[in-house]
Amino acid sequence: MDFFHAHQAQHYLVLAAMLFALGAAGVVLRRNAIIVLMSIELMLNAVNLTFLAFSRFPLVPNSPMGSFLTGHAAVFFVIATAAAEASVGLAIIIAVFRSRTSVNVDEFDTLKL
Amino acid sequence: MEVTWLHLVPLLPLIGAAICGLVGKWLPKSWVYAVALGSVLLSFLIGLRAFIGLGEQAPFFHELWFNWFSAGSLRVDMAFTFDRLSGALTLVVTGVGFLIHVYSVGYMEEDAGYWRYFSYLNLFIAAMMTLVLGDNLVAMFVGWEGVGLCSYLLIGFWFTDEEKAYAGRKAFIVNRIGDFGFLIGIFILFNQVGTVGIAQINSAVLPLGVASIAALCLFIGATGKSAQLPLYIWLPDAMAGPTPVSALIHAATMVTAGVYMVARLSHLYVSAPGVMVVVAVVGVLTAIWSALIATSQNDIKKVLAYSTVSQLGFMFIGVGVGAFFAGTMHLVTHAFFKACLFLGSGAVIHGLHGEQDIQRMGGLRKYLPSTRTTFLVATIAITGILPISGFFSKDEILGQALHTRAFSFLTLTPDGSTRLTWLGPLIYAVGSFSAFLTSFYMWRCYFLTFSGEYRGPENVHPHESPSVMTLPLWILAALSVIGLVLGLPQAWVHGTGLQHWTWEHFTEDVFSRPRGGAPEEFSPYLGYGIALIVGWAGWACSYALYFKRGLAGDELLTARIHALRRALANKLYVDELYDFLIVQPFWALARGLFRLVDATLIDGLFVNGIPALIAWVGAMARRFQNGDVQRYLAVTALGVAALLYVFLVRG
Amino acid sequence: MAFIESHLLTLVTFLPVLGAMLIALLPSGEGGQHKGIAFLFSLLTFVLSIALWTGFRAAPGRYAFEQRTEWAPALGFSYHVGLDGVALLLFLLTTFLGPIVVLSSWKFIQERVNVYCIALLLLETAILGTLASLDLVLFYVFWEAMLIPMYLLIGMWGSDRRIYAAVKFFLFTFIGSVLMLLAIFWLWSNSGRKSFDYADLLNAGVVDVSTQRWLFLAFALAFAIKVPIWPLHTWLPDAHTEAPAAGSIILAGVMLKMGTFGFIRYAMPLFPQAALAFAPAIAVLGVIGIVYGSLMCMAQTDLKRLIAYSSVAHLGFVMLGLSALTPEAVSGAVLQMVNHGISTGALFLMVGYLYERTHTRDLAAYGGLATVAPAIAATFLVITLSSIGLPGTNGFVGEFLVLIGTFTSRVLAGAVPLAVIGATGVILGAVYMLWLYQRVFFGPPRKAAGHGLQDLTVREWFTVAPLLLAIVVIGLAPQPLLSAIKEPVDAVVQRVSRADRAPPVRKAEAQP
Amino acid sequence: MNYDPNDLYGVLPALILSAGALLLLTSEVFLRNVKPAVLGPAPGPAEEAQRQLPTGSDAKPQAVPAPPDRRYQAWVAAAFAAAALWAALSRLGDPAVSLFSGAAVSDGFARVVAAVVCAALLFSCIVAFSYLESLRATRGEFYALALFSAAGMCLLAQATDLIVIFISLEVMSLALYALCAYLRRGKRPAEAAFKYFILGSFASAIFLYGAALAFGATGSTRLADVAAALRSGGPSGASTLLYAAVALLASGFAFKVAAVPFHMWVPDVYDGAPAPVTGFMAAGVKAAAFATLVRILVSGFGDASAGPRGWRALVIWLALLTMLFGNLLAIPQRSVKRMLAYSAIAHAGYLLVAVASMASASPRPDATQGLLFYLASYAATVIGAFGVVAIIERRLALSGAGDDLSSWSGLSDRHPGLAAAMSLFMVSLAGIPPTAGFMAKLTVFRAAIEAGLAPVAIFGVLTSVAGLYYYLRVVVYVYMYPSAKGEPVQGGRLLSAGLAIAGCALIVLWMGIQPGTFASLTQSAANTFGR
Repeated sequence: MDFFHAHQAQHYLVLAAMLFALGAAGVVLRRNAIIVLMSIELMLNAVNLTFLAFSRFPLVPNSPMGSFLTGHAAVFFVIATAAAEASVGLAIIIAVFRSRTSVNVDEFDTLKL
Repeated sequence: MEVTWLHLVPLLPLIGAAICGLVGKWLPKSWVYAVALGSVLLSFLIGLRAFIGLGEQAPFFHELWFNWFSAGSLRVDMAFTFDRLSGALTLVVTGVGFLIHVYSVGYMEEDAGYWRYFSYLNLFIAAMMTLVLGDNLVAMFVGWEGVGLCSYLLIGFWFTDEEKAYAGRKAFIVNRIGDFGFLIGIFILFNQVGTVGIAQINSAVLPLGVASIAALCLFIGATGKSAQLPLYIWLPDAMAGPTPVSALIHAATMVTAGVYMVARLSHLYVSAPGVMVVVAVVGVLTAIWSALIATSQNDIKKVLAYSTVSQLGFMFIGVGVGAFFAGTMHLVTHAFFKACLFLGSGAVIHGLHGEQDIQRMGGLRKYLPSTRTTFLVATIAITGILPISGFFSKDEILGQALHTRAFSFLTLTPDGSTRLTWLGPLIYAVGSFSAFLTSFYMWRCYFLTFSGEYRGPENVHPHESPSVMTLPLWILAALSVIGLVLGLPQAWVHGTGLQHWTWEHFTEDVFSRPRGGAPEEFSPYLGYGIALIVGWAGWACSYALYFKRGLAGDELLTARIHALRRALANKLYVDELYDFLIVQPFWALARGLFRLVDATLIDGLFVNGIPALIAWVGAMARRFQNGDVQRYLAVTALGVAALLYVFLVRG
Repeated sequence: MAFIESHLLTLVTFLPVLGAMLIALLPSGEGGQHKGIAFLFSLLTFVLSIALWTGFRAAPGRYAFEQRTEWAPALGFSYHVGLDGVALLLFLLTTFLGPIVVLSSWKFIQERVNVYCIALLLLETAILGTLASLDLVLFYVFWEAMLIPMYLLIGMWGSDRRIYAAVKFFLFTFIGSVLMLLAIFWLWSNSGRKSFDYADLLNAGVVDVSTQRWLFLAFALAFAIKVPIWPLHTWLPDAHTEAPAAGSIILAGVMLKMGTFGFIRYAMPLFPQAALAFAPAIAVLGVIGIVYGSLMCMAQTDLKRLIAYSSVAHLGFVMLGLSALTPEAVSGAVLQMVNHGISTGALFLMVGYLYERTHTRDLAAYGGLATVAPAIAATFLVITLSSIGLPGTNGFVGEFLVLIGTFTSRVLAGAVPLAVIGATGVILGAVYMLWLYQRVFFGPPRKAAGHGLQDLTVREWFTVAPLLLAIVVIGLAPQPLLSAIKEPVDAVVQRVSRADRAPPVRKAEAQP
Repeated sequence: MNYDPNDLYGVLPALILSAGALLLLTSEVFLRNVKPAVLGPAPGPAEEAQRQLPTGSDAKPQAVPAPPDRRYQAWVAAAFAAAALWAALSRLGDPAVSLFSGAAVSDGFARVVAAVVCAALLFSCIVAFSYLESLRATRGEFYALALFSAAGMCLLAQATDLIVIFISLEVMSLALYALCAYLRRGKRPAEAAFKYFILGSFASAIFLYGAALAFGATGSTRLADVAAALRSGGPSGASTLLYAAVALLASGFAFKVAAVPFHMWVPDVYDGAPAPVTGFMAAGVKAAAFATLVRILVSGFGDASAGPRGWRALVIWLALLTMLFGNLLAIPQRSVKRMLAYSAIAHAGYLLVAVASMASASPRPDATQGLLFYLASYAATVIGAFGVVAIIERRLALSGAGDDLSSWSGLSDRHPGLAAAMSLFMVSLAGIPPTAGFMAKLTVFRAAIEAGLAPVAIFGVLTSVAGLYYYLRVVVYVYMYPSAKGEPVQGGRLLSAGLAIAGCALIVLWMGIQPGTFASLTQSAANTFGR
C-alpha cells in the first residue's frame, strides 16, 4: 500500500524537484530582475506541488496530525505568502530601477568587498 | 667579647658623608671640614681605644649590630669583629685616612666641589671600615662594593673630562668582574658551610675541591680589587682622580683589601694549597710585570701607580707562600710610605700647578724642601736601601718565599716525582729582581723630580705647599721609619719590650699556618745582605743614568733597548689587547643580536609578520565579495548542496 | 567603623574609581582641578593602604582583610578578595606609586586632562583588584580591565609611533590571556563543585600531569607575556618608549609584576607538578632574559628603550628566583619585584623629566647634564646604583637572595650554572647603566644640556624623594618585607618543590 | 485541532506588536496634507534627488511645504514595543506551555528572545526617530513595518511547526525588505533591499522545500512529530527524504543566522540599509533566527545530534568557518558599518558554538543560558554601536556614500560622549571586561568547555584576538587620531538617539559589571526549555 502510493507520488515529486531546480537555476543565472523574481515564484510553486503530492499519496500510513489536509493548508499559506513576496519584490525592483534605470541584476554592484 | 659601640667606627664617617653630601653645599666650608675630619678622627680614636683594650682577656671585640636580612636558612647580620688584624687595619685606614683628609683640606682648597669630595671620602672610610670589620662575607662584600663605588665617584670626580669619567667607569666595571668572582665564592661557601660567617667558614673543614674553587673565586675578587694580573688595568687609569684619593684609595687602603681578604680567610686558603700557588704566582708575576712598566713611565703618578701594583704583588707573594703575617705587614708599611709618596707627588703637582710629567720637573729640592725630604724617606723605605719599614717587610716576604714549605708537598705529576719545592726559590729570585727594578724606577722618579735642574716652563714657579699639606707628609714619613719595628726579626727583639710589637708575634694567633708547616728557622742575615745589594744596585743604576745625566739617561736606555722601552712606555699594549679581544667584540655582539634576533626575527618575522599575513589573506578573501548578487546565490546554492551531500551521501 | 574594618580592602581598591567618576562629572575644560582630584584620591588611597600594612597579620593558609559576597551565583563566581604577604607588598607598591605618577605628569599632560586622569585612576583600581582578588573570574576581569586604560595612555599621550606600540601591547597581552580564560573554565568545569573560587580550585587540584601541563602552559603564556619573558618581550620596548612617562612608570612599576605575581599566586600553586616540570625551562628563559636583556641595553641609542630592556633583564632575575623553588630565591624574587618597581619606576620618572626638558630621547644628544642639573644627576645616580644592585640600596638584597637561593637550590636542575650565568648580570648591569649614566651626565655639556635646562623643581622633588627614600630604606632594612612574605613564599615552595612526591588530593567526580 | 482562546496569551507580545502596527497604519489615514513629492526623492536618478534634498542642518524648509508631523509614530511604536517587552518579561518564569495544539510554544526561551527583540525594537525606534527627523525622511509605514517584523520575530521564536515558522519568517523578512529600501537616497538602500530580497526568498524557498519533504516523510509539520519520526528511524524509504529535509531546513536557517558559507548577503545588506534598521536587523533577526535554529535542531532533530548524520558536527564546522571568515574579512574593512556587518557574522560563529554545545538529548541548560545571554548582550551592544553609526552616517547618507574610518577620526574631541560610548561598544564586541561582551563570551565558552568542545573554544578565542584588532582600530581613530576636517555632527535632534545610545551603554556596562541578574533570568529561562 505505502509502496504503491509512494510509487505514484514519485512522479509528482520528481516533477516538483525538477521545477525547483529549474527555478533555482533561473534565480542564479538570469540577468533580468523580473525573471529572477518569477523564478523564485517557480520554486515556491514546486514546493506547493510537493506538499500536495504528499497529502494525496502519503508515505506514512497515518498522520500524527490526524489528517493529511495539512499539506493543502500549507499550500494556501504559501500561495498567499508568495503573493505578498511578489508585491514587495516588485516594489523593490521599481525602487532599484528608479535609482539606476536598469533591471539587470549584474549591474547592482555598488555594495561590494 | 660582645660590645655595643663597634658600629660607630663605620657609622660616624657614614653620617659625616651624609651631612656633607646632603647639606654640605650650603654649609660654611669650615663646618664641612669639621664634620668630615671630625667623624674620621672620632672613629680613629674609638679604634685606638679598642686596640689598646685588646688583650688576653679580650682577644677580640664582636658586635651584632642588627640582622640585615634573612630568608630561608640564610641569615645575614650587620656584625663586626675587631681582632688584632682588623684592629690594626682600622687604625691604618682611619689614621692614614685622617691624615689624607687633613692634606685634602689644602689640596682641594680651590675646588668648588669640595663638599662632594669630602662626602665621598667619608663614605669611603665608612665602606672600608665595613669591609675590614665585617664578620661575615656579605657584610664584607658590602664594604667591598662600597669602596668600589667611592673609587668610581672619586676617579670621576672631575667628570666634565670624558677621560676621567671613563677611567672611573672602567675601574668600577673591572672591579665588578672581580666582585662576580667574590659573589660566586660566597655562594659556594654558603652552599657548603650553610652560613656566611667568616669565623664559621674558617673553622669549617671543607673538601679540597670545594675549598679550592671557593678560594679561587674569592681570589678573582681579590685580583679585581687589588689590581693583580689580569685585572690590574684599571689602577693606572684611576690616577685620573685627585691625588689624595690616589694616595688613600688606590695606594694605602682600598687596593689592599684583596690581600686583607685572603689573610682573613687564611684557613680557607691553607686548606686549598693549589690556590695558594696561584696566589703566589699571580703575585710575583704582577710584581715583575708592573715593575717593568713602571721603569718607563713619565707621569709621576703613573710611576707610583705601577709601583703600587707591583708592591701589591709582593703582598700576594707573602700570603701566597703562607706567610700571611708578612703579606699583611707589608700591607701596613706600604700604606705608610706609599701614601707618603703619593701625597708628596701631590704636593709636587700642587706646587707645579698641575704638572705631572717628570720630564718637566727636576731640581725641585730647593723649591719644595720638606716635600723632598719626606719623599726621600719614603723612597728609601720602598726601595729598602736602608733598613727601615719597607726593607724589613719586603725582605720578610722574600725570605718566607725562599724558605716556605707551603708547596713542598704539592706535586705536578701523580707519581709525585716532581715536587714544587723549586717554586719558592724561583719566586724569591723573580721577586728580588723586581725589588731591584723597584729601586731602579723609584730612584729614577726621585732623581728626575728633585735633583738636577728645573726643566719646567719659565712661567711656572714651583712653591712649597702649605703646612696643612706638609704636616701629614712628615707624619707619614715618620711612620714609614717607625714601621720598621713591626718587621724586626724575632732574634733581635727576643725578651725586649719590642717583642710584642713585631707583627709576626702580634698576629700569630690570627692566621693559620700553611699545611706544609712553618718554614724552618732561618737566619735573616743572608737575606738582608742580598736585599741590600739588590736595593743599592738599583740605586746605582738609576744614579748613573739619571742623577748624572738627567733625562739623557732615558735616551741612553732607549738607544740600547729601543723596542722594549717603547713597549713598556705603552704599558705593553694590554689595554689595546683587551679592547680588541673583549670589549669591542662584546658591543658588536650586542648590536648584532639586537638587529638579528629582536628586530628581524622576533619582531619582523613573527610579531609583525603573522598579522600581516592574516591581513593579506583577509584582503584576498575579500575580493570574492564582488557585489554580484548571483554569485552570492551560487555560493548559497553550493552550501545547500554541500549540506545535502553531508546528510545524504556521506552520512 | 566596623564596616570600614571589614570592607577596608574593597574600599581601598575602588577609591580611585570614585575619583574617576567625580572627574567624569566635572566639565572637561579646566585641567587643574582634574589633576587635583586625581592626586587627592590616589593620595587618599595610599594613606588608607598604610592601614592595610599596619593591620596585616600573616596567618598560614589564610588571607588578610578577606571579604566574600555573592556576585553572580548564576554564573558561578563571587566577589572574593583578600591579601597575602606577596599581594600586600605589590598592593602597597601600587598605591605608593599612584600619587607620584599623577604628580609627575602635572606639567607634561595638558590636553584631554580629564580622560588622562580617569584612565590613570581606573588603571590603579584594575591593578589593585588584580592583586586583591581571590576568585579567578574576578581576577581575570581586573586583569583585562588593566589593558584598556593603559592602551589609552600609550595611544593618546604617547610619542610618534604610539599607536603601533599601543596596539602591539594590547594584542600581545590579549593573546596570552584568552587562553588563560579557557584554562580557568576548564578548572571550573573539572573542579568538584563548579566553582571559580581560588581556594576551592587549590584544594581540588589537578591530578593528571599531562592536563596540568596544558593548563599551566595556558596560564604561563598569559603571565610570561606580561612579565615579559624572552622571547615574548618585544612589546615592552615599544610600549615603554612610546608611552608617556606616567605610563612607563606604571608599566614598569607594577604592571609587569602582575605577570610574576600571576606565576607565584596562580600558575605555580594550581599546577605544582607542571610547575616543577617546567621550572628548568623557565629558569633558562629567565637567565636568557638577564643576559640577552643586558646585551640589548648595550645596543640601544634611545634612553627609554634602554631602560625598558633593563626591565627584561631585571625580571629575568625574578623568573630565575621563582623557578629555583628555594625560600631564599623566591623571597628574593618577590623582593626583586618590589625593588624593580621602585628603581625602574624612578628611572622612568627621571627620564620623563629629562624628556620634558630636552624633548629628545636620543642618547647622542645628551651629555654633561651633571654640570647644569646637579640635583637630577645626583638622584639619577642613586637610582642607577639601586638598579645595578649596589649593596646598601634595595637592588642588592633581591638580586643576592635570588642568586644565592638559586645556587643552593636542590630542586632546580642545573641550578649552579644557571646561578653563575645569571650572576654575570651583575657585571652587565653595571656596564650598560654606567655607560648610560656617563653618556647622559658626564663629559662636556652637549645639545640636550642647552637652552637653560632647569634642575628639579619642588614638585618634582616631591615625586623623587619618596622613591629615593624607599630605595635606601629597603636597602638597609629589608627584613620587615621579607618577614611579611615569608608565609606565602614558604607555602608555594613547599607545595611545588614537593609536588612530585605527594600528588595533591582532588575530588573523584572531577574527571573530564 | 481544537482551539483554545487562552492560547492567545501565549503569543501576547506578537499580538501587541501587530496591534501597534495596525494602529499606526490606520492612523495614517487621518493625516492631512500629505504631499508625496516632498517625501523622499522625486522620480529620477539619484543625482537629482541629492540636489533636491537639503543636506543636514542647512536645509531649506521654506522651499518645500512642510510634511505632516509624524513624530508621534515613533513614540507610539516605542510604547507598544515597551508593552510587548513587559508582556514578554512578566511571565518569564512561568513553565512552558504548548500553544495551538503544538503549533507553537510559550517557554522561557521564547520569552527571553521576545524580550530581546522588543528591547531591540524599542531602542531602534528611538534611534530611528532622530535619524529620520534629521534626514527629513519621516514617512508613515516605517514604524509599522518595524513592528510587524518584530511581531514576526516573536512568533518565530515560539513556533514549533514548520508552516508557522515559514509564515513568521516571511512576516519578519518582508517587512525588513521594505525597511532596507526605506531610505530612498542614492543607489545603496534599494540595492541592499534587492539583494536581501532575492537571497532571502531564495533561502526561504529552500527552507520551505525542506518543510515539504519533512511533511512527506513524517506526515506532519510539527517539530515534535519530526523528532518522533527520527527517533523511530522513520518509515521505510522515508529516511532519505527526512535527512534531505534536515539538510534543507538547516541550510535555510544557516542563511538566516548568516553562517558561512550562507553569509554573503550580510555585508551588502547591513552596509546599504539605514543604520537604525541595520541595528534592528543585527539584533532582532539574529535573536529570532537563532531561536528558530535551536528549535529546529534541538527540539526537531535533538536526538540525532551525535553520530555521522548528527547536526552537532555540522554546526561545529559551520561555527569554525563562520568565526574564521567573519573575523578574517572584517580586518581589511575601512567602513565601520561594513566592519560591524562582518563582525555580526563572526558573532554568529560564537553563537553557533553555543548551539553546538547545546547538542544532546536534552539541551544543556548552561549552553542555552550562554546562547540567550550572548544574544541579549550582543543586541544591546550592536544597537548602541549602530546608533552611533547612524549619527555619523546621517552626514554621509545624503552623498550616497558609505562611512569611512577617516570620518571617525578625532570624534572624542567633537563628541566625547559618543566617542566613549562607541569605544565601550567596541570593547564589548571584542569581549573585554568589564562589559557585557566579556560575560557573554564567558558563558558561551564556558559551556563549550563543559560540553567538551575545548578545541573549538580555543579556535574561537584565537579568532577573537584577530577580532580585537579591528575593534581597536575604531578606538584608535576615535581617540588617537586628530579631528577630521568635516564639520562636527550637528546637535539638535541628536538627543533621542543619544538617549538610546546611553541606554545601551548602561545595559552593556550593567551586564558586564553586575551580570548576576541577567544570568539568573536566562538561567531560569534555559531551565524551562519547552520541546
